[in-house]
Amino acid sequence: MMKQWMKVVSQKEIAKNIYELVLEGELVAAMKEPGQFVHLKVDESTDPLLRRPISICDIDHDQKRFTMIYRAEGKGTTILSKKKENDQVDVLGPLGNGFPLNEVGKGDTALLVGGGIGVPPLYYLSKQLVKKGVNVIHVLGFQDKSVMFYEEKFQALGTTFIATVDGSYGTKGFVTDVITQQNIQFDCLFACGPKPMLKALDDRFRGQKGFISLEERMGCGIGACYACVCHLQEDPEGPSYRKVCSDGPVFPLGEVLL
Amino acid sequence: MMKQWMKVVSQKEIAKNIYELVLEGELVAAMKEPGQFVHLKVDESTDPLLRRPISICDIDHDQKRFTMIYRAEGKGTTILSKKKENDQVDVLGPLGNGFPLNEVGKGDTALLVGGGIGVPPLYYLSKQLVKKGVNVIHVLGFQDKSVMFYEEKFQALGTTFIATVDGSYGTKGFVTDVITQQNIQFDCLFACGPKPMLKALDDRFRGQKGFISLEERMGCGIGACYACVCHLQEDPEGPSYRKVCSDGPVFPLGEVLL
Amino acid sequence: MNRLSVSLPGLDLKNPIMPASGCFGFGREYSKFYDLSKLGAIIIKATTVEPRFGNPTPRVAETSAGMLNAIGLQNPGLDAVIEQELPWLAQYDVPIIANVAGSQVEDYIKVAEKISKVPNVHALELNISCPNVKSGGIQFGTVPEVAYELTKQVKKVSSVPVYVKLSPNVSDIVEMALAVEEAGADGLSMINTLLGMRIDLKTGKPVLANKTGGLSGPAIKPVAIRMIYQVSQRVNIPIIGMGGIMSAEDVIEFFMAGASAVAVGTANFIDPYVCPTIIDELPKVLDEIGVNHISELVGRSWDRAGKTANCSS
Amino acid sequence: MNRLSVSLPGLDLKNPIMPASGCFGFGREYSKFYDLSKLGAIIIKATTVEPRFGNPTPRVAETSAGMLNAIGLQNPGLDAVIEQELPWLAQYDVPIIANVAGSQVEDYIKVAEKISKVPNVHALELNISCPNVKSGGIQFGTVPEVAYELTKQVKKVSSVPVYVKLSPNVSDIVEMALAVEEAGADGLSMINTLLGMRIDLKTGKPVLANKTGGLSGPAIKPVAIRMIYQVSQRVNIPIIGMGGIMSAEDVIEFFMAGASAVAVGTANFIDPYVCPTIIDELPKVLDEIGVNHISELVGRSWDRAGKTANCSS
Ligand SMILES: Cc1cc2nc3c(=O)[nH]c(=O)nc-3n(C[C@H](O)[C@H](O)[C@H](O)COP(=O)(O)OP(=O)(O)OC[C@H]3O[C@@H](n4cnc5c(N)ncnc54)[C@H](O)[C@@H]3O)c2cc1C
Ligand SMILES: Cc1cc2nc3c(=O)[nH]c(=O)nc-3n(C[C@H](O)[C@H](O)[C@H](O)COP(=O)(O)OP(=O)(O)OC[C@H]3O[C@@H](n4cnc5c(N)ncnc54)[C@H](O)[C@@H]3O)c2cc1C
Ligand SMILES: Cc1cc2nc3c(=O)[nH]c(=O)nc-3n(C[C@H](O)[C@H](O)[C@H](O)COP(=O)(O)O)c2cc1C
Ligand SMILES: Cc1cc2nc3c(=O)[nH]c(=O)nc-3n(C[C@H](O)[C@H](O)[C@H](O)COP(=O)(O)O)c2cc1C
Ligand code: FES
Ligand code: FES
Repeated sequence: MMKQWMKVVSQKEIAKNIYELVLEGELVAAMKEPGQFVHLKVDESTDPLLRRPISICDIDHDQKRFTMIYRAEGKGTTILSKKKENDQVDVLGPLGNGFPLNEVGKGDTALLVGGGIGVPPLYYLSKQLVKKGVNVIHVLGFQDKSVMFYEEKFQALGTTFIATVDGSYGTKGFVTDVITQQNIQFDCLFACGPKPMLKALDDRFRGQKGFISLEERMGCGIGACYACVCHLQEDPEGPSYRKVCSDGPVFPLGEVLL
Repeated sequence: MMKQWMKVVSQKEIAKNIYELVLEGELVAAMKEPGQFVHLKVDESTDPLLRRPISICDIDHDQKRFTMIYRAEGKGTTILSKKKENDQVDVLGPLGNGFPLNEVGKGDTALLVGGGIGVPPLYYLSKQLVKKGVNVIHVLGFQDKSVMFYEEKFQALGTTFIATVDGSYGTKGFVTDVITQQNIQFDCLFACGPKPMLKALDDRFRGQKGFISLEERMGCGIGACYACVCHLQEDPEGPSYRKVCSDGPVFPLGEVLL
Repeated sequence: MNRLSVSLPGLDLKNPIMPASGCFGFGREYSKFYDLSKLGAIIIKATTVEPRFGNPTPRVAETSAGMLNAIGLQNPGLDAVIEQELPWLAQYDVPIIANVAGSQVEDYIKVAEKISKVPNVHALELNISCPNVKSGGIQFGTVPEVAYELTKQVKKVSSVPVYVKLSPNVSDIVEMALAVEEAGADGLSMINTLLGMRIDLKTGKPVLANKTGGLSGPAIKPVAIRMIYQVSQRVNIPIIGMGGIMSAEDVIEFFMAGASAVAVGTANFIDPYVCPTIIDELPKVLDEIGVNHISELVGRSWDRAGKTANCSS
Repeated sequence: MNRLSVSLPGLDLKNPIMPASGCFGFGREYSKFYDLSKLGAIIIKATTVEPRFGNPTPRVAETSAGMLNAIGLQNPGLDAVIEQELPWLAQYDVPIIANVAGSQVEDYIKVAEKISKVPNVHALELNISCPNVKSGGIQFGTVPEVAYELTKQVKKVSSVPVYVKLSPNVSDIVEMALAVEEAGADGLSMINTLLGMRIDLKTGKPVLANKTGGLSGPAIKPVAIRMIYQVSQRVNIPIIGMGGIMSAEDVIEFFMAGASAVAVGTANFIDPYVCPTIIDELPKVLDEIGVNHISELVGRSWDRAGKTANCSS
């Protein structure tokens, strides 16, 4: 966990308003687990004031580079999308606890389910799993074809199904529809995406082995401000809690209230 | 008077924290009088929020370019100083009423007195006067040698005296000391610089023909907000006033209360 | 159909965008940038009985996402406004809201009575943020009884509807709003500036000659939104919202909070074209959020279920 | 000589920089970035009698140069703070200021009495910005009599000096300050957050689940400076200043306004190293303005000549 100015190696719009940004710096050495994130200050100005949490999508330790993929939507990400090669970005990270790799072993089947801008962290996860000899199946959901990305990259790692809400590509519908239709079986589930998607998966597969990555609005990103807490399923009204930024963003299926 | 994104042609640090910035755009066509200024937004951010008034130092109508010289000191000018070639700057201008050229004619002697970052607008003024056949004498004051600029450029147009407060270059002392020592005579005075300097000149030469350019903190820069008003000498307590931004920044000697 | 037209007491507006008082002078300067008839209305600079020079300079200071001003009600006085400024504005097809100020109730009455008779003045906006010299400097804008009395007196003499402009520097904005509503205000205008200060590190003295000044700009927008949200659910008169509006999106946020029209202040200094730009952008933003007419948005954020009273920190 | 040391009731500080309550948890997270002994003091998160989960999420929203929060006083409760957090903090050479909160006077008394006996707690900070449930939700922080009574009660039971943290959401901050001073407060802490709101254009609903939240960050600095300037000239107790501090220059501005120490809140989220960075920068800035010891700056901006009461707009 450190704060550093990192250099922009490249920035590309890889789908409609979806950017792939590669940054370089010493901080990469500390990046270990897939599913961790960085907290970015897009500008020195006080407007936007807060950092933006973005998942780590890929890591190249040799070149001290990492990749992130994000949607340019609001004020901060729009400014970020204008950074060019050799510009500097203020990065705090790596933050949070990622997906555990030791829960699956060689020959096991892992189902990786991603929705929209929840897809990126699954890429480095999948690479690591494949390296371990795990059999990976990807089910990726997008709004429509125009915002789809990384299909081939995932394909290169394992079976990959795409779902689009409007049916403009792959299966029409949600990722859960694909899982049902294809009757996918797995030893461990890994998922990242919008809350309704995670909730559907959590409801359906609770009891099985699985891990989901959450999003919440953040202040500090390091566990100090209590902005990002969620209740536990076992104590839905009580004072016990988890912080998405520092206890998560990855939690076991069934642990936190969605 | 228009608002336009102008292109940075060049930016150079020409003395310690003193920058020369050349901008290009259609707006230049509207620039007429020496002593007018532009109102710049240094950034799209809301912090800094306000525009910055900077004098026009030189104009090249053919190339649609103008030059400004400013000191990078506070938040806004520091950001401005980081603009590079081909960056865009949001310019509102030209604003205000500049130095009148028709008050002197061929063969007359004009004394141009500038202090610090009040020097720049005198440059285009001097060029225009010289073009008319006016004999120009420049007396330029700086804090010290390190922040001095454009000595040769002024020298090329007419006799030029430099004063520095610490004596590190030219005469030690103020511009008024030079005028006294050299016993400079003139048909018309033109001055721009810090208020104490203008006040000294106004006190000494009131009654003679002369024009001074004022600085005041501004809101709108166009005459609408009443931020930049000053009293008249003939009515120092009353409700009559001048707006520096739209009635000035140039006023006849003896008109406004300093 | 005009998707932006709004109808408020005294004001049938082609769109709900108007420059805020004090940020547009009497329109002359901005008329060089665009046709003032494009505006929904114009709120002119505060008018007092006598001409005023205002405070010494510096009168403005910059803050993060905001600015402080201490102009001090500089204006040419009631007679000059009526004889020179309003007739000049009459050439444009735009209703005028006259901002009325003073140091005692009598001042307000005098200005309100006379200025409300000018044909192109369609409404008054009572600027109650100034200290009342007669009651020992207590602000009209912070004591409900004082605001009530002032509003009542002005209503008696005004020939046009009266909007009272509330100061945000109060413990209970709803109480102030209810007081002036009860006194007969036809509408509210909120918010005026927050009282603030900046110090110059070099001199160790306040940047403004007047020391304190009014904070405006994007910095205060969340305070404005909160106050409009609170007040709009408790009163039955419309609100002209303002405080940090820079864009069409900001306008939408004010409508959702409960405003029925908006004023744009500080943003005019950053971009002289901001008002017509917002007017042009609004239909596009309405399309994006799937709304036909802007008035449908008024109070969309309201909490119809009840009130929460939690500690925010 | 230590140019930054300051001495306040209960607090002998090596420097006047402390993290603000709620923006630093109980220090554990920031201890991974630097040695907490570097800090002048630490103001810990508000502690209540029972553990609290706080408000539903989203709890934060961004604004121009600011943020809104509605955490809702989440904390592990008095016992856990005393048994787990404070002993952990005792390993550092840094005095702790315990921020005390509650919904009724009895809550404050209970927390204050017990927490003030913990050895490394050198002072209390009374967080009076919460609604008092017993008096029908009226805020402790906006009614002078209520604040007076609370302060008086807490003073009776506290073993350490008591700083009262004032809310800026009042018509007359000086009146509030005088009331708590009279009740025996040893110092003031100001300002807490301004009440604000943001609306999500897509949903039409407030961004925060709690609807309104507290505005902090650079946006509110001019309000903080103004209030400290006004209050410091009227009370005889020291002020811990806060509200938008991001840099050493900001700290100087607070001292000139009348603060004797400062707290840094929101800035910790932007830069976890901000407190030690400011501490390191301060001597340089003191050199630039030619000042030997930071305490010389306290109240440098004060107006010794008298008061002005002009209308700012
Ligand atoms: C752990 C984590 C990992 C994430 N990884 C990615 C990723 O890999 N790619 C990607 O595109 N997005 C990711 N997000 C979402 C991303 O943080 C938001 O899209 C982004 O902050 C929006 O900023 P903005 O400037 O576009 O929006 P604005 O509307 O300007 O944001 C205003 C404020 O709201 C917050 N905010 C808005 N939307 C979200 C959101 N969905 N989640 C959290 N905070 C939000 C912003 O951080 C900011 O504080 C992640 C979020 C979290 C919590
Ligand atoms: C008509 C006019 C012409 C000018 N021409 C030049 C020029 O050619 N070259 C040059 O270097 N400077 C010039 N100045 C001064 C220049 O405007 C200020 O130096 C600049 O605004 C400071 O901005 P900042 O971001 O450095 O300071 P900050 O401290 O960030 O400024 C804060 C606020 O104070 C205002 N301000 C600060 N100092 C001044 C000042 N001296 N005059 C007016 N406003 C100020 C800023 O505009 C801004 O609103 C001129 C000023 C005026 C009024
Ligand atoms: C320079 C300036 C002058 C102002 N003068 C007046 C005034 O004369 N009367 C008034 O009621 N409000 C006045 N205001 C307040 C504005 O009308 C408006 O309420 C406030 O600035 C908030 O809106 P904004 O953030 O869009 O500027 C003034 C504001 C500024 C910045
Ligand atoms: C996330 C957050 C939580 C806060 N929690 C508390 C709290 O528990 N008790 C309190 O007195 N103030 C609390 N505050 C207010 C701060 O202590 C401080 O007074 C305020 O944020 C202004 O300072 P700043 O602008 O530097 O943040 C909180 C502020 C923030 C941003
Ligand atoms: S974002 Fe601050 S605790 Fe998680
Ligand atoms: S700056 Fe607005 S009137 Fe001159």
